[in-house]
Amino acid sequence: MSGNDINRRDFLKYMGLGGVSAAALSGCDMPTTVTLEEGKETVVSYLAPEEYVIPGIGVWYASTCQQCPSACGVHGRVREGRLLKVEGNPDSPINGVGLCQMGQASVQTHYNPDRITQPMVRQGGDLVPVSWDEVWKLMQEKASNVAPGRSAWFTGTVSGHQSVLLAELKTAWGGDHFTYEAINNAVGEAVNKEVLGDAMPSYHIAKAKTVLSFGADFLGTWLSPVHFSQEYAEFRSGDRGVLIQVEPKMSMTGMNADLWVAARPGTEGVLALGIANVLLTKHQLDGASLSVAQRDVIAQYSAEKVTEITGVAGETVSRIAAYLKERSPSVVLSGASAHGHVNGYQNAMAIMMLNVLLGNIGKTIEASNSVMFDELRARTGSSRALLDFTKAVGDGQYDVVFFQGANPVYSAPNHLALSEKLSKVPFKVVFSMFMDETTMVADVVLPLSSSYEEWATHVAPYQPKGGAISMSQPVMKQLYPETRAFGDLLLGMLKHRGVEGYADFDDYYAYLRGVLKSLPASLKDGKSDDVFWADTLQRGFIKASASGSALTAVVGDITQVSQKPATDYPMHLVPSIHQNMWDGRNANLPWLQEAPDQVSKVFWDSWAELHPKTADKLGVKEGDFIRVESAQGAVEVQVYIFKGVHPDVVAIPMGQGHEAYGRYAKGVGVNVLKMLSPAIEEKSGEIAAYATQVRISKTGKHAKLARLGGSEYQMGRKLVATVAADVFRRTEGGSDVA
Amino acid sequence: MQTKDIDENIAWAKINADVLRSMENPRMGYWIAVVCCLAMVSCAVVAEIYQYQTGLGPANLTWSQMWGLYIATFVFWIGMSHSGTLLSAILHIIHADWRKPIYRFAEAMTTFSLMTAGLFPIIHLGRVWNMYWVLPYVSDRGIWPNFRSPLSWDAFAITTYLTSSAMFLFIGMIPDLAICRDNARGWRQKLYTVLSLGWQGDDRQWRNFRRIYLLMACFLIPLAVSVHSIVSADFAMSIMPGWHVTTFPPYFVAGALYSGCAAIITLFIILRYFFRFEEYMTIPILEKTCKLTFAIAMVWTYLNLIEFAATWYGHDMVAKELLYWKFTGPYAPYFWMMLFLGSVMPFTLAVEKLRRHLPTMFVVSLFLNLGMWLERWMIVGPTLSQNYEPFAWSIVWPSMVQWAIVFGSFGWFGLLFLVFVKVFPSVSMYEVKEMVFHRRTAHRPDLAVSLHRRAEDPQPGSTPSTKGV
Amino acid sequence: MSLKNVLENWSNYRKGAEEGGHHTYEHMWGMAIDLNKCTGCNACSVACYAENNLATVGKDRMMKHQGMHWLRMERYWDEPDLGGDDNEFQVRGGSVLPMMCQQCNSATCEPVCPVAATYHTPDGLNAQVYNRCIGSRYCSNNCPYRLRYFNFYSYYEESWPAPLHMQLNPDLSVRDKGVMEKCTFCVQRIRTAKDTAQREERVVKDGDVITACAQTCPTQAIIFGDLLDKTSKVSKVWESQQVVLGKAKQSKENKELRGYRVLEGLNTDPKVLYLDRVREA
Amino acid sequence: MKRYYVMGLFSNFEEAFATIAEIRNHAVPGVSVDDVTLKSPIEHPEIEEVLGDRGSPIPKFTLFGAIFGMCFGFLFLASAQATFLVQPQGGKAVIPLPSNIVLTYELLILFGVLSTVIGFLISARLFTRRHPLYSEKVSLDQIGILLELDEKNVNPIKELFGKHKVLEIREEVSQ
Repeated sequence: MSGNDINRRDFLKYMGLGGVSAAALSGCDMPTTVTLEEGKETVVSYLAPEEYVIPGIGVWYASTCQQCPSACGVHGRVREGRLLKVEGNPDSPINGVGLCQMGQASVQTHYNPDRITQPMVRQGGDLVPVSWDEVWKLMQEKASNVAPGRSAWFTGTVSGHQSVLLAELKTAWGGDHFTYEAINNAVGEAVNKEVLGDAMPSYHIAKAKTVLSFGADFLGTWLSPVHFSQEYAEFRSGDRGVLIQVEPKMSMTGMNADLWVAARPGTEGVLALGIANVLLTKHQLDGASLSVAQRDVIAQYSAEKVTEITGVAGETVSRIAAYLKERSPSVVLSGASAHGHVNGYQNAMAIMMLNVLLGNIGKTIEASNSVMFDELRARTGSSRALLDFTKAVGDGQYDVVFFQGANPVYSAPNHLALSEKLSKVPFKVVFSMFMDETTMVADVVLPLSSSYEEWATHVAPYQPKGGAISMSQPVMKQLYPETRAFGDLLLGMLKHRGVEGYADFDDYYAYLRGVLKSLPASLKDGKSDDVFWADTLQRGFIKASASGSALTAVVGDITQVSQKPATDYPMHLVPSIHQNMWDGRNANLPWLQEAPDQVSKVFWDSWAELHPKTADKLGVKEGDFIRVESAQGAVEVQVYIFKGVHPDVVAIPMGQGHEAYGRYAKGVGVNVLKMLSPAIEEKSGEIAAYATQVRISKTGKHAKLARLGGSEYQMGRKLVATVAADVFRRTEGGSDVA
Repeated sequence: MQTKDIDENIAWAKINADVLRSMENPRMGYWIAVVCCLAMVSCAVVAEIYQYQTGLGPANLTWSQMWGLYIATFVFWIGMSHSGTLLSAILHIIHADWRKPIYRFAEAMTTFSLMTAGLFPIIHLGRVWNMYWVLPYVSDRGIWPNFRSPLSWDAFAITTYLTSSAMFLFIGMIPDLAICRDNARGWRQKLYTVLSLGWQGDDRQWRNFRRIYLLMACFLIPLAVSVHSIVSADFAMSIMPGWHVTTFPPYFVAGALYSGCAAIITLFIILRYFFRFEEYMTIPILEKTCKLTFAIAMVWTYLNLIEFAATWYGHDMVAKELLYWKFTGPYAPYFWMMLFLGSVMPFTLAVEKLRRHLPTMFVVSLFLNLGMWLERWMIVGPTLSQNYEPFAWSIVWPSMVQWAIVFGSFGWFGLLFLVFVKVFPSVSMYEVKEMVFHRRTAHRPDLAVSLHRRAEDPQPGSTPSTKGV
Repeated sequence: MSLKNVLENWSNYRKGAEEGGHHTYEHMWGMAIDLNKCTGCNACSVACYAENNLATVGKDRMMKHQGMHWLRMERYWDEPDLGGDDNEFQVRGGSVLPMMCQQCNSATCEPVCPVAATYHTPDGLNAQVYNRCIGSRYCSNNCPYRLRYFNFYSYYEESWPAPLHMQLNPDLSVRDKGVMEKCTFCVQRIRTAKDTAQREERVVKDGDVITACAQTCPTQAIIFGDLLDKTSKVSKVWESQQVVLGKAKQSKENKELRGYRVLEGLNTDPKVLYLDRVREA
Repeated sequence: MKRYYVMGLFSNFEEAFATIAEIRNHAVPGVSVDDVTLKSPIEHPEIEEVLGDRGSPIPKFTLFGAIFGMCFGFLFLASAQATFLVQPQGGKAVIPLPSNIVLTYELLILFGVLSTVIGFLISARLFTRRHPLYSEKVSLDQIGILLELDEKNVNPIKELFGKHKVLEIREEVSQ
């Protein structure tokens, strides 16, 4: 009655790896000379087990989660050579013991039945499996002699030594490198840079008494959600902080807010100015940190005007201002729904102005933490990269493009016509674990090992507690012998190219060991190289903090330019972030497809969220299919109706609607990203993902919505009991009971 | 208009002949009925094989609604089985002799509906092949069933009831089997010789027969009551709103008698029509059955109202909401239909004209049974659909697999009954004779003689014929 | 089975839970879940899938309520305690409630199982013996929380196409059709911890065992431990909230304390304590 | 000694009963009412007044069965529960009286019924061969009066039968 039928031969096969990793994990000063390649030949039976492989006992190996760019530290449980489960690495400065559902599901990425198992080459229109020798030959032929500037890398967020090698390759080839993330904080980073002089400062939610978040879903998808969840727990205990969330569609953070406010999309900046106005006038806040001109701009936004523009009632604005004033310090955050507009930069600037006005800089927003090695820092992605790349490709600028860690063919909006433009690139090389949409158009597919099979270093883009380099080590033997670690491939390419200084390294493992040897002694804590190496693997990261420079607080232009709504398309489309699917990269994991969305509880599908008023007007009820149409495309999708969405908004989560990407992702739901308008955030050049205007219509079709749960109301039964915050502060203020 | 339950001047030989005739030479209609029943059963068998292979998923059972039609229909069949006991045992004890022409098939119905009912708990098990684990067999691991579970009470109660009612049916049939033996040839004679257990009508046999009949009747009445209260315990012993109801035991017993009586009316009319039993299954007897049914229907209605009132005035908000929801929610059409069929429809039984009109009664009795089936469905369905945990609320309709098995169970019951009427006398010959004998107000020896004589018999008073060694 | 045994121990066998039952508990595993911290992120639920070999059943079967989510994140839109939600917007967010088997001490599921496949262990757990289960599903019907899940199909046939099956936790079984299953408080982890403690000749101490859900919770809203161990973290929460096992109605000195158990009034005596969700009124 | 068996068949039940009444009143010396076996198509409670109270042991069987069922039932359940300690459930006692009463009751009835049936099979002397003089008319509509006689009493009995309008007389001699 078990599907768990690993026969003896398989068992022995996987045991082989146990030896390797066990040796690698050694905490004592044991020479670890067994390489992965050698490990392949090592068959360890129960008769002579390796020291660390005790049948029936799980051993934990440290590694780094790669399901989203946050790079949480994990421990993988390995038993009899199989990775069974990952859990947060308690020592990790990022996530501690916690791990989100994506991290938990990372084992399914590793064991996914739809992984690419061998290299493939396009022959006569189809991708056919070939040997590595053939691949290298072809690469030599097509990619080696490409002229400088005629090649490009298109990747997701990269960091650590992979980033170093990529930079080397780029230099060697003289090509471009685009780092693309559909879910990014690029506008926020730009504003941070302008105001604070630091793109990625550290936010201290735990220290704040009030958090005002304009669309930053810090519990679910913003920067480093597991870390912020931990801070949130602290923020909520003792003298419990107040969370106010302003967004057009309720995110998971919004679901946990004390006050959830739906401002008209794109008017977040106006609301921020309105709040500032109340703070300055009613609460007599000292406005010295702002210039007179800025205060004049703020003064224009009286309560009535703000209400008229944003649709937020005056009393709500006052209430927010009162919380900010009374419960200080505070922190004001901005996220995707505030950034993703033509005026996203303005919004973010106005929001950041609140931080300056409230004196949060230096209190709850402090200098960034980063690793001391610039070249290792994460290259965070942006959506502008996609625009620039598309344009360059359209201009026929590249002969060779390498893709890794990004799926632009899936996530590029229709209007970019990326697929057609890509056909102008004669040689597309995709490093991938799965046959996703981008891999489908590749000329060469290089199968990657999973993050639990490879050696790597990562540096999290957001470093909450000092800079740290996270280590990834293979926690088990490669499932498929023909897959290669990304680092190994990069190193291989460098060696092929004959770049100096790399010929001595047999593989990426050897390279990393060498690099770690050369780290300054101050980081090694007086340990010998081998001990330090073993220690690092055991801990999972190397502490290497750079001392951050103090933040400035110079608010830029906060003038708000009003937008004109397009009359043909009266509704705003919100391509919300599905916390399980992320940007779509997790759509092939059955656990995450089956885990209902945190807010709507929909599983295995896409849905459109509508406000009851809008639904009434349209005459639809839950489960009805509506047609959502923008000038760039249309989707038909079932509706979910609730009061957590602005009446002018139709929210459809991104991440579904794959046309490829394996059995679990293909054909599930719709891809909302395709219908985004060409609107661009004016200042940063990012895709204004929240600026798409749509019209919705009833299709008359109906089906049961794939939503978990019956009644959404408690019927007066004491299931989730609620207590007022002042009662909580009275009974538990200052102490953390749980 | 016929007013007497039976014509007391009917010739006893005619009684034998009429009943024995009904057991012979099945006509075309019989075979068609058999084929129909077999077809129904095979629907269920196919569905059950599919379900056995696949699991209970295709039955549309869910984590929020783990039971469905199977349990509802189980209760329905158990309920149906109570009428035989009622007619035989209670009416026997109170000497209501009008039961005599109709109790046999009612008892057979009891046994067969129990045999049908017993299938359902088995069909509904997730792991049918382990069903014997509910029985207290001696296991070397010291594992016993859980004697606390109403389901294991069910196993005990149904086994006891099936054993007892089958015994009751069989023992009551022994004198008739002797008659069959005396009149049959070939395999039937062999069969009846064995089955009649050597009955020869001795005074000793009759005397003991009377004792056991009375004792069995005394056992069966409390047994029948206990069986359906135990079935009600499946629900009443639970914690769920709408199930955890104190009035459930009497409510179930009343419902059981009700549906049983309605089924008796149905079968009464069918047998009367097809076997031309007009002289035994007479209109006055039907009327008495109808009146009885009406009385029980009113008891049932009363208990329904009591349940509503108790919930309404009670303190259990969840049960109250559920009740309100039954009246108004998606189950409401079925709920109102059940109340209409169960409480309003029986008033037709109170109208003499309708009562005496067989086609009307036939249709009415079918509707009453539909109502009673709905009653069971309305007990099982809504509670599972809406209970304490609002997140678990759901509306799930039974799938074709469930319907096929439920449908097939009627075929199975029909098949058993069809076999019965051709193998066993469906009217108790000896008791009809008793009824006739005792009903003759004045003992008229001359009439008796004329009734008990055949042409070849010698004249009374003349020299008797002698036989023997 | 002997008559002598019955007669000799009669008074012992007649003791219910309120008189201490016929045996003493070795442990009493319990939880405390702080709804003030729980964000409803589902990490616990997915961790449960990973730890306990839960089958993914696909969209159709999920829609037919045939999923196997032992830990179910419930989400409600109303807040009965803080007044109605007549606002235009969901201003106070949603109320989430992680629901796993409440491991009731007076469990309604236990007495109704005809074959005693679900019973109470000396660890205070509601154990479900898969091998003994015959699938009458009465336990689930009698669970007011509806937290028991049934193998309606042989899910293992489709849920773990190779090599996904290699992830299966060998510490516990994969269940076949016809068997009821539910949250076990990660009994395999408890077992391991007890074995380890025994090997090391010590008692199981607080922190030795942690369930997969409590372990992964990003806000650490779930606390798991032994309620008999008065020094354990979970005991302290129960104590500080003045919630006592074995009582349907708590007599709290401080009425404002947040601890409560879901549907406590049914006297099922659940061992999962919830702490009120907190909102600015 | 030879025994004679004589059976008279009557269609007139009154006459048949009168015959027995006369036998009871020693109409034929040496023939007692205890020698009479009445064979009848139906049950005649009223004839017992004439035949005399011959009694039936079935109630004793019933009583025994019921008491046995009750005692066995309870003790069986209790001792099974006592050894099957996995049962402590729902916070209730190992041997719970309320639920055991239900099953004890069922077992009382089950054993009561079985014992009653056995009692019936024994005391009604079923499973015996049919008497050679058995007439199928007895299962139809006539009453048979069967007597076991000494040779000297055969003719007086026949006469008595004749007087009461017997329809048919059957006789047999056993060695």
